[in-house]
Amino acid sequence: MSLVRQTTNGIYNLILGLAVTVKHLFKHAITLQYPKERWTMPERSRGTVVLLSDTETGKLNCTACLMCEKACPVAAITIEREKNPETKKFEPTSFTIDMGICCYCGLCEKACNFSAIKLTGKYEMSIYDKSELIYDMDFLQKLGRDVKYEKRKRVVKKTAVKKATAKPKTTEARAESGDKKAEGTSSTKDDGDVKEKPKNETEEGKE
Amino acid sequence: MIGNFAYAGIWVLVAIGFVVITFFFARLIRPQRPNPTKSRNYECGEFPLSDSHLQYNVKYYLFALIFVIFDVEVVFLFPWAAVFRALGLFAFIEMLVFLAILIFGLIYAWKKKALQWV
Amino acid sequence: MDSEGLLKYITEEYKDKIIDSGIVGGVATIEVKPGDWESIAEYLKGDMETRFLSVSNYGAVDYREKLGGYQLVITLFSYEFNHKLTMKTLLPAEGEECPEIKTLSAVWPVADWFERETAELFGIVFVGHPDPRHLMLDEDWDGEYPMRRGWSGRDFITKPDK
Amino acid sequence: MGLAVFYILAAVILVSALFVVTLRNIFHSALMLIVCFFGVAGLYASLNADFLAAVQVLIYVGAVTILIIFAVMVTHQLSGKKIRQYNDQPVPAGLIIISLFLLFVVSLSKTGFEVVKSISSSPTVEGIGKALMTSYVLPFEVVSIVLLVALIGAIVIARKD
Amino acid sequence: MGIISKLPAYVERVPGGGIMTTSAEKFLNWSRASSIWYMLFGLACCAIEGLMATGASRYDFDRFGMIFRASPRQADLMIVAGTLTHKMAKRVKILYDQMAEPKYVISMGGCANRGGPFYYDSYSVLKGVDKIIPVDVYIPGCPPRPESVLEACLKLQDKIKKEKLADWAASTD
Amino acid sequence: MPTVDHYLVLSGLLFCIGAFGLLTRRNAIGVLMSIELMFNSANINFISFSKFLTPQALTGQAFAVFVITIAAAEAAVGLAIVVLMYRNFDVVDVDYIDFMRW
Amino acid sequence: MTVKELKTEEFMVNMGPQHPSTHGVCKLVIKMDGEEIKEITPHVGFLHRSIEKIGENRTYAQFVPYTDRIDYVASMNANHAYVIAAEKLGGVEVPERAEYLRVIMAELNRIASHLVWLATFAIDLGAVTPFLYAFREREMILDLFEMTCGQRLTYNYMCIGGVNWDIPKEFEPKLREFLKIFPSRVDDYEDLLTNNPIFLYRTKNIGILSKETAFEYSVSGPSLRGSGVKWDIRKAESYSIYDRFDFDIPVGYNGDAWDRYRVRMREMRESAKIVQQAIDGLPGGDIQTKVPRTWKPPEGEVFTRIEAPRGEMAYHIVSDGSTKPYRMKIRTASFCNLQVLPIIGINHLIADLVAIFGSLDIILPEVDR
Amino acid sequence: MFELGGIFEAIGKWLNGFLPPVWVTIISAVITGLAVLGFLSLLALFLVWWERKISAHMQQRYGPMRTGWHGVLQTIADGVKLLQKEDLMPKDADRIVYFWAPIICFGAAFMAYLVVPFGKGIIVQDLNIGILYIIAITTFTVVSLLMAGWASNNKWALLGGMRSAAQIISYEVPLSLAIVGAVMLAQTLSMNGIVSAQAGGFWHWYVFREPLGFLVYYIAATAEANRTPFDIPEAEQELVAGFNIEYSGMKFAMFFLAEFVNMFTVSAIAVTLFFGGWQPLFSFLGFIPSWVWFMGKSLVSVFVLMWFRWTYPRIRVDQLMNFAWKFLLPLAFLNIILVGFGIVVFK
Ligand code: SF4
Ligand code: SF4
Ligand code: SF4
Repeated sequence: MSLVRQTTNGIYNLILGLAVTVKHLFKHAITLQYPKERWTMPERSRGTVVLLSDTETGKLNCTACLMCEKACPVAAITIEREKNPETKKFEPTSFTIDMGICCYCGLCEKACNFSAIKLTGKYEMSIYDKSELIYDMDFLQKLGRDVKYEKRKRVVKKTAVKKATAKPKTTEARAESGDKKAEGTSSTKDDGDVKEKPKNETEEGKE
Repeated sequence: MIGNFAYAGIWVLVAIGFVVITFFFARLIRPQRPNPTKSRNYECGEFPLSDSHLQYNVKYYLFALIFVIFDVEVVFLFPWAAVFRALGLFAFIEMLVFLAILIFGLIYAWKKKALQWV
Repeated sequence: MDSEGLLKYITEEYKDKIIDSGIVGGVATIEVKPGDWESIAEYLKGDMETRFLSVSNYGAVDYREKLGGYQLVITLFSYEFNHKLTMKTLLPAEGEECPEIKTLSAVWPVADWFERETAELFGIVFVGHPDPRHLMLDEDWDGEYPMRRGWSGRDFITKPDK
Repeated sequence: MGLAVFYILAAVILVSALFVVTLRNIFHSALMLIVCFFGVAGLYASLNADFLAAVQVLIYVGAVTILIIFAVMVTHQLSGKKIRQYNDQPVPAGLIIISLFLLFVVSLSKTGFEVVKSISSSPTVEGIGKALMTSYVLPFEVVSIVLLVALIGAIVIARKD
Repeated sequence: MGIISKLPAYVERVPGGGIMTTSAEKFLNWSRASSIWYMLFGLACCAIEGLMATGASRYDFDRFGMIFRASPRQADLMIVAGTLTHKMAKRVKILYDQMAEPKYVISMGGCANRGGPFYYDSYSVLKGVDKIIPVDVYIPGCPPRPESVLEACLKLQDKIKKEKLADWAASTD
Repeated sequence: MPTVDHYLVLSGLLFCIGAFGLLTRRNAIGVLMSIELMFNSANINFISFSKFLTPQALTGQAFAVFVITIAAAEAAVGLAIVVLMYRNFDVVDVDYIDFMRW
Repeated sequence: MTVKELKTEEFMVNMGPQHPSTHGVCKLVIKMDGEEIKEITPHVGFLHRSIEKIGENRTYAQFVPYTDRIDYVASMNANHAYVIAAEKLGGVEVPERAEYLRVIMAELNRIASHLVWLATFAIDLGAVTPFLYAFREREMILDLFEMTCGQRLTYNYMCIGGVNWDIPKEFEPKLREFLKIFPSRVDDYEDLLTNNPIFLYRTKNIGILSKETAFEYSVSGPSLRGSGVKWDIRKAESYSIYDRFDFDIPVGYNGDAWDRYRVRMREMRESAKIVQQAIDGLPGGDIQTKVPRTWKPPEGEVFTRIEAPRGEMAYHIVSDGSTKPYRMKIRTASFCNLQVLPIIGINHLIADLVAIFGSLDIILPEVDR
Repeated sequence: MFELGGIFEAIGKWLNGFLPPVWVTIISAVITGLAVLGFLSLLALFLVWWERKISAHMQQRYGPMRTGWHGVLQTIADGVKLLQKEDLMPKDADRIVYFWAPIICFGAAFMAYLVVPFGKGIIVQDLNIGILYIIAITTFTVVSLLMAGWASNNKWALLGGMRSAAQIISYEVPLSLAIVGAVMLAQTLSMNGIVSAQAGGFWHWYVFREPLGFLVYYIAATAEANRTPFDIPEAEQELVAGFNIEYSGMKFAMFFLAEFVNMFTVSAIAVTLFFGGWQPLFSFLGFIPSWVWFMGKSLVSVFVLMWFRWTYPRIRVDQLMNFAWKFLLPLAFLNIILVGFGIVVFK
């Protein structure tokens, strides 16, 4: 008798499995059609590191205080600085980040008191040539140009850190800025209208 | 009659021809860059530990053995099935006897654990 | 038993073998002589009051600068009584020397890999280890012990002090 | 046309059969055996024995050679020591065989067969089925016994207990 | 054999031959670009993102015609996803060598690019996969987002689409 | 059209090849394969006789089915013996077994 | 006549380092007789990244990102293990809210980690679809993480003294929504697998790990609980604030692959329960205690452990009073769990080895570090 | 009007007008052969795409999207790419055997279509041993897999080859026995004969006469076509890729093609034997061309095979054998006896 029960049980469960898959066959796909659609990146997104410039003057916010360099766990940041004879303040003469070893930890952003360095939601940074992995100051500044942010107050108490907000543009930052690395992104561009997709309000919502 | 099977014979040639022509065509356009590692056997990213033309375990063999016997039996079933209705009960009983003997064989094999994968 | 009780029990039981004892970071800790390393391990495992059937952690610390040797640290643990004990021993060594000690892999099979790792990284020889091959390092590693302090070797780049 | 087909098939059969008995690698021999059997099946088909042609493929190719290949893999260490494939008497054996063949041809030339003009090709399956169920009932049942015995024997021999 | 690599030179002499070769080239390149089978081979954290998450429903490699093959003989693309230790590097080299031409490599994540967070103070990490095998596309990130991987694949497709018959079909024997 | 003689000569040749293999092979599996060849040559005879001598009765064909059956049974048992031989003596060499006289 | 056992040639074969079912770079050299496994020798270290060495050369705060890489499937738990150890070393108090957030994140990550395990386990057994379903749910968790800390895999979320980011305001509704639909999704997986006869055949009585072996090899986590040992560090040695939550510790009976599967499936539900309680009781307040930039813990050593998704994860940190640890030894669950594979895997077929390996839930960076 | 059966006859007649019969046979055989080859290639292209789409949608993905409309050109791209792939042969491989294995594999899959009735009058050769012919010719698949496994000189390949050989032969017995059931009902081995015997509405289909036989057949056929849950030979997670592990380029493509062709073959046989072949559901639906019925039914059957594949885990190799011998085989015997009784009693 138990054999019969086992068999019927087995068949029932086999059919149950089939039911699950066929149920999903008629559900909406949750796939992001990448080059055409993109997620709206969350504000805190920790992608490519950029240097922020002052919105009015266009100058880098960085005061070359070297805090980020010290904080970086992988020593990806190298800063050289010089004292500006006029203002008697330090200014970075070269600011490179080795994106080949950066681990996108965000400690540099946390260390900087001048809202000068930030991790953004940019992620389309693939390249053909390894030497381009080392981002120099100009490039970092270029990347940071369209990044919106709020100048951070000198935070005394470290609680409830108000984050600089950033709304990354979804289109190719690099292709737009038309810089040295712009070649070879045609297929990402020519897909026409790029839709922005909010992250799923759980897939159920779409059915 | 011979015409029927001539088709089969010619189809053999057509199939082989098709595949060989595809291979040949592929040969024309594919690259060929051999290197010593490439011509070694693949074994999950290591060089093989030993030659693999090795002597294999008996377990599959027993199944093949039993299979031969039952395959032969199937051969007898087909002509019987084709004329069964015309011959009626007698043929059916005959076949029952035939089947019974072989089912006995199956049961024997079962009991002897020849069907067991040990 | 809580840590103190355990410590008390053990120090009383194995008085003659324990050099030092105390509670470090909430864990009962004893220090033994390298010679007693294996025998006391066996006792601790077999003792019905302690029943240290499992090893929670097992490693070495390079204390050559401070204490003149390597310290082996093993944290034992009992599922039954839910108590743990750290046992330490100091293997005196100078410079590039490789100190020796009896293996524990016969007492706890799990110590096997821990010891292999420690052996290749610190250069401590575990006498009687059943399988003294490299565990983590390449098969053709040149035989130096990278976890020793101050080691440097093939394309090893120390993080620049910025 | 018929003759051409015959010669092609005969060539396939004989060449592959020769390979079967001469190839060093026993696995290759087994594969050549398949070719030979397939050729024989073709021959059957050309002789109006369509059922037998299918049976030939089914049993010989599908079962017997597979079994042989399995046996090769079970018993044969192709990698290790090379088992000698031949004994020392190919020449005497060849002579015996040639004389046997001559004898055969001579006797054949002496024999006359009453060839009946074959009329139409009737479907053979039904014919064989009827024959099995009527005139050959006894052999038919005996076959099942033979198969049973073979099965039991083979299992007894091949199993280790 | 790769005769085709020499073909364009002859065909182009014929009037209209240039168009023929370019369109044939286009077609062949298109086929290679849109059917990149990647090798199922992950090393570390990046493999979870680059191979598993990208292959899963949300990002779906299959949309690009990319499916995984476990055997390097049938794979076109090796995604080096993760930290490459010296011990593993040898095996990766073997695997790469065993792949059938034409083959491509994407180096994914900081570790594969330059050693990543293990660049300093690590005695066992190889600092960059390009030291052992040629790389076509680098993706910075730690780990890169699945979209970045898709973007790199698009870049790779672009690269493939620009290839010349003579380059990939030429044989060295 | 080929005549019955054609088939008989073919089957004779096949038989001889099989016999040759039987005599020269030392590998027991090789011997079995040769035997299968000889079975086949017999079957060719049956069928050609069936076609040319008794086209209506199908006797030859029915017989051939039996022969195939026997051949299969023989192969099964024979190969089982080979496996047994291999198991006991670690060889599949017929000469060697003959020498052992078991 | 005595019939000798048929001598078959045992052969060695490399399974890995590139093999679909070793989940990364593990190499098993197996000795096989036919399809039966006679001996397994695991070779590890293909992912040995010398994290312990690196730990000696980073400040305490700088090491947090590296903990993410020790167990990349459950980075939050790995973070948690480290910060607890460091805090204990330096005697740092953690604000209430931060503790709650840590628990929420750790438990969510436990679910995510089990989902990855389920996905790979299912695919090991040949069922592809559960893989994609499990990853679908995992993406939902990753979304939550991403909106909180900006990364999908390497979170660097916890810091010594609290957590780095407070949750954004969309977090809570999303989380509640996830918690609402998650049980039904688990039901889907169970429909596909749990009682499927094929699945039962493949996992029942396969790779039985007895309690004794489990103790000897210090197996921990769900693999241990599958053998019927009710042992969970969250309860037994309650760290953080786990004593405030009400949850069960699922255990198995036989210690076979199916039991380990069941334990993990039920653990996912339990974790969801904990998250529910934590989010309901989430207090306000600070998320971080101020820790100086150059943080120097006092000289001493500390040994702490937590229950990571794969079992016990422990840190033994020796401090010499400077900004960098003197020695950091990391004990991970997979390192010990993998060692039982040669014991429980033999005399099974190669297909079973795959199932057993999958059911142990080994991830290689944890073994190699 | 849309019946295609007449076309072939017309071509035959036309050829007969000016050629000797031998040439007519050869030419028409070649033409039909090429036509079937073309059909099979298209079919395989479609099936591969379809499988990818179905699996994708079952998993809430899209599947191929970027080559043509919803990726319809995907398989073409795959094929052309495989054409350009380097062809590898390990140096220890058995060259000749290695070369012939894919040919035989594909050939065996292709040869079966000699007797498949695609529609009323659309059958290349209605051999009167039709169904037996298919069983016989497909045994070459086993041989080819063994050859591939052996020749590659790779342990995984060898394991895969042996496994698949053992699997296919084990399932062949219940498969043939299930077919015997249908033959008993139809009293003929010819494929067309079997289809005609089921004429006149769906209740005449043999699936309703011998449901047990159908069950046995379908399970065994799933195994014969190497589909999950019986896809042991190439079990990715265990054997990396099974017998074709060393094959690349076109040779691999042939195995791949053969797999999908085989899948359609077993479906076509299932339809022919148990679902009335090209017969319409009701006789008044006869205005729909017969080949549409046939293709429709076969594709449904193929869909079910795919559905299985994307739902179930894979069974273990010993369980697979046990299942064939200890469960399916007795069931198949029972089926024959039941059908025999039925015929004797109800005549
Ligand atoms: S994100 Fe981290 S690793 Fe990268 S530059 Fe900033 S601190 Fe350094
Ligand atoms: S980026 Fe910020 S922390 Fe770094 S040097 Fe500039 S101002 Fe200082
Ligand atoms: S780049 Fe980062 S995420 Fe990728 S493997 Fe390296 S450490 Fe892991």
